[in-house]
Amino acid sequence: MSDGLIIDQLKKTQILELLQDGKRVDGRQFDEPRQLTIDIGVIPKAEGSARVRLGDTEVVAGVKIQPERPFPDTGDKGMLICTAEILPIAHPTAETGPPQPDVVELARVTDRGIRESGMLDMKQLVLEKDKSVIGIFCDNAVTDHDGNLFDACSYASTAAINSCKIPKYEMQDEKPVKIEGEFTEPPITTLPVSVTMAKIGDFILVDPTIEEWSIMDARITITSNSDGNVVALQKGGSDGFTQEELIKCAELSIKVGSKIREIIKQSKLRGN
Amino acid sequence: MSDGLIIDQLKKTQILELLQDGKRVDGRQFDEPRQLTIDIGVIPKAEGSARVRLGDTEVVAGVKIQPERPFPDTGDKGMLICTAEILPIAHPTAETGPPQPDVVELARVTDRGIRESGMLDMKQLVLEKDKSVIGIFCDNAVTDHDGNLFDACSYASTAAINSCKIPKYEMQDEKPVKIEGEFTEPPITTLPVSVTMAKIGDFILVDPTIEEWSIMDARITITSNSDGNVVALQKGGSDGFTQEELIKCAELSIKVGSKIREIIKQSKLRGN
Amino acid sequence: MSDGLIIDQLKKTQILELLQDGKRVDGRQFDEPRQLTIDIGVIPKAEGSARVRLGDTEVVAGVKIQPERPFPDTGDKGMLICTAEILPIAHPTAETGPPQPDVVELARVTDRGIRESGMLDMKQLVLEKDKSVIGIFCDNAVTDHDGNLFDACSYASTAAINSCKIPKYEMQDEKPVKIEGEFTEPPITTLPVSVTMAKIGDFILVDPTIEEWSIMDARITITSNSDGNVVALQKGGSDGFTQEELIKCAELSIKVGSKIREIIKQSKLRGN
Amino acid sequence: MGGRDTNIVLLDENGIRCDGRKVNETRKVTIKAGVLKNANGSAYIEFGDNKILVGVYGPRDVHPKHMSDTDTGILRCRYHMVPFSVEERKNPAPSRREIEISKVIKEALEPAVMLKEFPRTAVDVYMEVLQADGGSRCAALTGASVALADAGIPMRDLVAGCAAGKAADAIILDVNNEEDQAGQADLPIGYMPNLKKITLLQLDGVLTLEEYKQCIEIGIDGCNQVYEIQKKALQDKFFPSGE
Amino acid sequence: MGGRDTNIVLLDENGIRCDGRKVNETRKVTIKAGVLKNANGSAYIEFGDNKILVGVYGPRDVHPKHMSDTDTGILRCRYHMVPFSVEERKNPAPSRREIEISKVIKEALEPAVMLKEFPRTAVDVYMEVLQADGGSRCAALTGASVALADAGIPMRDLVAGCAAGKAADAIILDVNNEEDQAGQADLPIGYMPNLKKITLLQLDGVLTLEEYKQCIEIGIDGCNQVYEIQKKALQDKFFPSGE
Amino acid sequence: MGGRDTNIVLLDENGIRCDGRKVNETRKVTIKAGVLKNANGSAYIEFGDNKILVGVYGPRDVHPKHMSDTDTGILRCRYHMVPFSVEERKNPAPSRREIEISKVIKEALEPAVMLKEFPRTAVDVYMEVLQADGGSRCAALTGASVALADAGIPMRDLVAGCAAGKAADAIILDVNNEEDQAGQADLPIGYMPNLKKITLLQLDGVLTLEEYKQCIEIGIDGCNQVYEIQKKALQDKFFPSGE
Repeated sequence: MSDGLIIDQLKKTQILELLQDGKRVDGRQFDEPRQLTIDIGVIPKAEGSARVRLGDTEVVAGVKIQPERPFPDTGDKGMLICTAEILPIAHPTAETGPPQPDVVELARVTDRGIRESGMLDMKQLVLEKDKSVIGIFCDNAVTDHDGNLFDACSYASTAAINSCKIPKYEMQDEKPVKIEGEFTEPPITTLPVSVTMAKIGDFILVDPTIEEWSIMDARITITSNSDGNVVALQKGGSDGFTQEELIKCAELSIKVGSKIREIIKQSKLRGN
Repeated sequence: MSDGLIIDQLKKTQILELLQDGKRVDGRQFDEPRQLTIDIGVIPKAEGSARVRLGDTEVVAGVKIQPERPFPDTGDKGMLICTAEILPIAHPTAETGPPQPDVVELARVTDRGIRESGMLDMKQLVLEKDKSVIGIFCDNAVTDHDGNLFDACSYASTAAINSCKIPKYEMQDEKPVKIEGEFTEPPITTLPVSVTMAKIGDFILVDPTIEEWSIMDARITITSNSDGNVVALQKGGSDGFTQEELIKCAELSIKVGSKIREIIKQSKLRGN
Repeated sequence: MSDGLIIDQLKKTQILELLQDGKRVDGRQFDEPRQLTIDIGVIPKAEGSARVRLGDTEVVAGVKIQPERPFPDTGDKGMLICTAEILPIAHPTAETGPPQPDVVELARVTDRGIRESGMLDMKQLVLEKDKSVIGIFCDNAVTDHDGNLFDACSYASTAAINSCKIPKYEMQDEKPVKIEGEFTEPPITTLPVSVTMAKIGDFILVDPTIEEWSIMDARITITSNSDGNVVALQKGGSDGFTQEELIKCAELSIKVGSKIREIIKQSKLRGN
Repeated sequence: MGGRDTNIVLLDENGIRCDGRKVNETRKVTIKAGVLKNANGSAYIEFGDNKILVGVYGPRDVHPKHMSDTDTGILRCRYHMVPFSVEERKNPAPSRREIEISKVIKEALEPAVMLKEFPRTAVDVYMEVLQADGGSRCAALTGASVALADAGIPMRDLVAGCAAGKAADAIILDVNNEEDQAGQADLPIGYMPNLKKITLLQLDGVLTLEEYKQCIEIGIDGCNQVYEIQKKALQDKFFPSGE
Repeated sequence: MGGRDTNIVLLDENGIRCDGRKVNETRKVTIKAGVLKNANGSAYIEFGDNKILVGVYGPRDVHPKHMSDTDTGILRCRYHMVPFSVEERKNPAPSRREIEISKVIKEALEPAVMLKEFPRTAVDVYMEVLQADGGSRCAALTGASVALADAGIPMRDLVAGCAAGKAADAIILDVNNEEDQAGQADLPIGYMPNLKKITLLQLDGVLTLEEYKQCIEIGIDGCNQVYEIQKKALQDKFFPSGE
Repeated sequence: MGGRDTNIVLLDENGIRCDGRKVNETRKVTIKAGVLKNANGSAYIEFGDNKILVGVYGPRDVHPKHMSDTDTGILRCRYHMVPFSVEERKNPAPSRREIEISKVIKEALEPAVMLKEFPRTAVDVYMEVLQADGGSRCAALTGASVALADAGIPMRDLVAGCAAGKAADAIILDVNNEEDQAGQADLPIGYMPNLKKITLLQLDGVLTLEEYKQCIEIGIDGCNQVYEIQKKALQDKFFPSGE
């Protein structure tokens, strides 16, 4: 571990020197995310799906939709759950077994970004109040890990939910029965998009690679919606941000997010 | 571990020599428990609560009350569950993670002392037979550990349950509905009180400290009720008791227990 | 581990030399299973039970029968679940804790042998369609392990289920109520019997001991039914079989299985 | 136990219990030592309707190493019920009840086992309840003592187990399942007859001080009876009547 | 939060909140340092209706060894709610929410702790929520800073915690439970007042960029107020007024 | 399988199956080697509607050390289904079915891998089923062989997988999901075409001895076809047509 630290120190010094010259290791601008490719419908048996490649990071999201019994206090809304796991194929250090805290955080931040944005109008996903509602499960599987899984999972989830088809159900004898072959569009209200920024020294870098991630001082993930509002946020890492940096990060997130949102929209048009 | 054992041996020799002179390390009589302080209502949002300090051992008990669906064969009685956990703040050796056998034993002995005494008349805790009953959950959190957690959890549980308020429920459409602001007294029939004794050599010591605990040969926890009957018992440790010792321990438990019971009663009066 | 391997190599060489002379370590023929003893009814409180001794391997199977709510898509059939565990008394290497992959395989192969044979006519085990069905749980406990647990569990399960008594239930107020003292025979259609063979070098040995098991190249478990058909199969071990070997193994399994089936039938007659 | 229902007559007008016994009579106990091939020691005990198989392994190395003790051997005990041992099928994972009973039995056996004779190592005692009745912890403890002796583990004494209790207002010996469910108190006892020490003692239910004393008295009597059966089992194993 | 129901008046016509506070007012905060006997450092904090006990152990050895670091100490944090701390009784096993909050608090404390001063060892911070209200993570973080200082762990600064948020279309300080449930946004903040760095920041809910800026502004104000109470608690412990 | 319901016509009067295939025809199989950046070797396989991603790591060190073997390398395999891969969303924790299939695939690959060439180390094969159809274990095994070869692990042969079975009283090749659910028998096969050895074989369902022989015969034919596609995938990776 000590050896690892020395190498990390050397790498950090090198990366910092480059940053002082205005350069990132892979030649990107500070506020430039990596190449983003989104393919929807890659899992045809799922009700929605998307494969996202963000540089060399790859995530496959699949949406499963099924009727659920609602919780006692939320019988007038559908259910929405997003998860994330790092598959062991994704990286030599990825572990099988119960999720480590970093994976729990990844899943919860992904879920929060979708949920808190109000992306779906959950009131439209009720089959019969207090009896049966539509449950939407969006699971993200990280298949290749080159850093910034937060954003890759955010884009995969948003693209998969945005392009899903909701099977039609009718209540018969108090039970939901699927009407084969009939679907409705999901009640989308906004498209949430997260942008993650690393702080290295005094520099703020959009969409850090795994190399930048390993030596960053702190990070922040800010999710914005179609109206340019901030809807979710998560600070991480072993340093802090100044007030000015936080405002700059929010502005960056909204600016970069609007470009990403276009790519997500395009992916649905191309997929249909 | 070997080093530990040598120190334990030295400590044991020293404690035994003192005992032969009729003295305990902290100056107490053999049949004298440590200073006991009980504050009730320390967790106002819980339906009942108590903080117990027994010497430097501290436990907080909280009572939560909610309607429960009864098990098929006990539809004519309320539910009562007591638990105990040693928080990691309580001692450098306390562990997080699944409970070790000693914590399982602590929880089960605490539960048994309350349950087997018939402290609560469970028949009075039925909302509708076989449909809905009152569930009483009394959870003990050990916050500082200086030995004899059995008794500290016993006193905290008895004091918290004794002073709890039971919310009123009415059955509406076969479902229990809480009547805000209305409460009833718990149906208390007796106040169970445990007294734990350590056997060190041929000496029987009431309420052992963690130091005495670490070198004792065996221990016994005997719970008595308001009528001076024995209602629960647990022997532990790597030695046995003679028949005479067991009778002496029961007598001691009843005698010491009656004083403790008064302190528990006072705590309720003071709290109201 | 290296030492272990050297001993294994020596043992293998020795066993192979014997096999080339047509001999097994314990003097059996290649196609000869060990002495099989089956006692039924050894757990009188269970609805069915059997103790099987196959050489020095011993298994006790117990059948518990209780009404169950069926799964949504199988409301017209009873439920059947077979399990297996290796008790820690069975062998110095047996572990407590969650089952290792080899125990999971043992349980699933045991279950599959019974289930896929259609041993029980599950359609006859319905109390009320979609509401309540008979659940049959057959648990195998390995108490002494001298190899070939697959077959010992197969025989114990078949013998225990074959000789079980199904309590009578009547539906009252949509709930199943047991009629004390009344039983029916299980709806047996066939008696599945597995035969496990080890491949060592080019030799195929029926019912390997733990010693043969430890040095075998591969193994195969083939279950046949009363009609002499093949109903379940599991290949294991770190080598493969030729097409000809697989046909020979199936023939061996049917031949040896028919003798075992007679012993299972006799055990029921003797038990009644 | 205070409020448990009872529809059965636990004690009739002639002082006969629901299973035909007198108040101070134990159920039938049979023990066979050395019943398993692989275990270093073993015993099979039937105690009323309890059927329990005990296997002992050790002294053997401890993994991980730091769990061992250079000054003494350690005893590890597991009381476990197989799924079909009880009325309603049991999940095979150990319950909190089984974890507690394992600990109580361990502490009941430790005074009898000369642990200092095998430092750095562990002896494992596995008790498998194949069929459960009232008093299974006493039965398991009784069988475990025999299995430890069968394994040649040096011991100061055997530990014999038998419960006393109260049902239908009478003090009774060796509480069965119905008496445990519908009775007033159950006091399981583990006892070393030679050393005259009680090494296991628990209580569920309500007893006056006087009743408590009577229970211990009668329970020790029961343990002494069980002890004779334990010795017989070891004699039959090591000095079979054929010799 | 966008669609949460609200039946209560979160803000009345006079700008007074449901618990009587003004928009820029924190709840009552009291902190006592050094409340536990065994822990190396400790603090008890009441932050509104939050009641949280924090214990710190260390620096101490790390097991297993390979989890330690020869160049630096490590900080381990556990945020945990006892079963009776919330409205509906909580399972004692750590939830995913508790795991995430533990990680977020750890990363909020790390910038303040001089980890390099105790290489090869770990400092454990255990936060036990005895009674929960809105803002329990900020309260736990605040108490943890005091407990670390009480334990004598070398620190660059204290971290003070306080949430900002939005309810009834107003920007408010120190969001309580009702405002968290029925409000529009909750932005918990952890702040080092001397170093002027924000080390904890999360957001649930919707804010315009302008509102976001206001929230951070008002939140830092709140943290500065909390910081004074932290310093007072340490002063009371180490320089009691009697001296 | 004996009693499974069937509402669909598994085989029509012209001998055409429900998905349009003849009895001795496999589904469409496509394989691409080298699809992951981080893994040492990888493959993506579509086998009918199965979509499976396989990543191979190693040979690499084994932790804990005592799990390694100084005489031989070890192979570790994990067959895993992602939550959205099946009709009803699956819990991400490995099921008992996945544990068994992982073991069966491991033992099907071991005869092909020259484990002695990398003593003390392990090779990990992770198979992730993104979309499941009938025969996913054969598909995963097929993909795993290609990924192992892509990683440069020394191998004696590739293992090709394909199931045979019985539906509508006919012996069929490469059982799909409907035929698995409503059919009479499913016999998954793993085969090393050069060494002519069957290394994976399981059976669910009822077959006469004669049908069993036919299934093995036709199954080996299927594996031989799959083998050609495996070789092609490796050729495309290592000798792309552009050269």
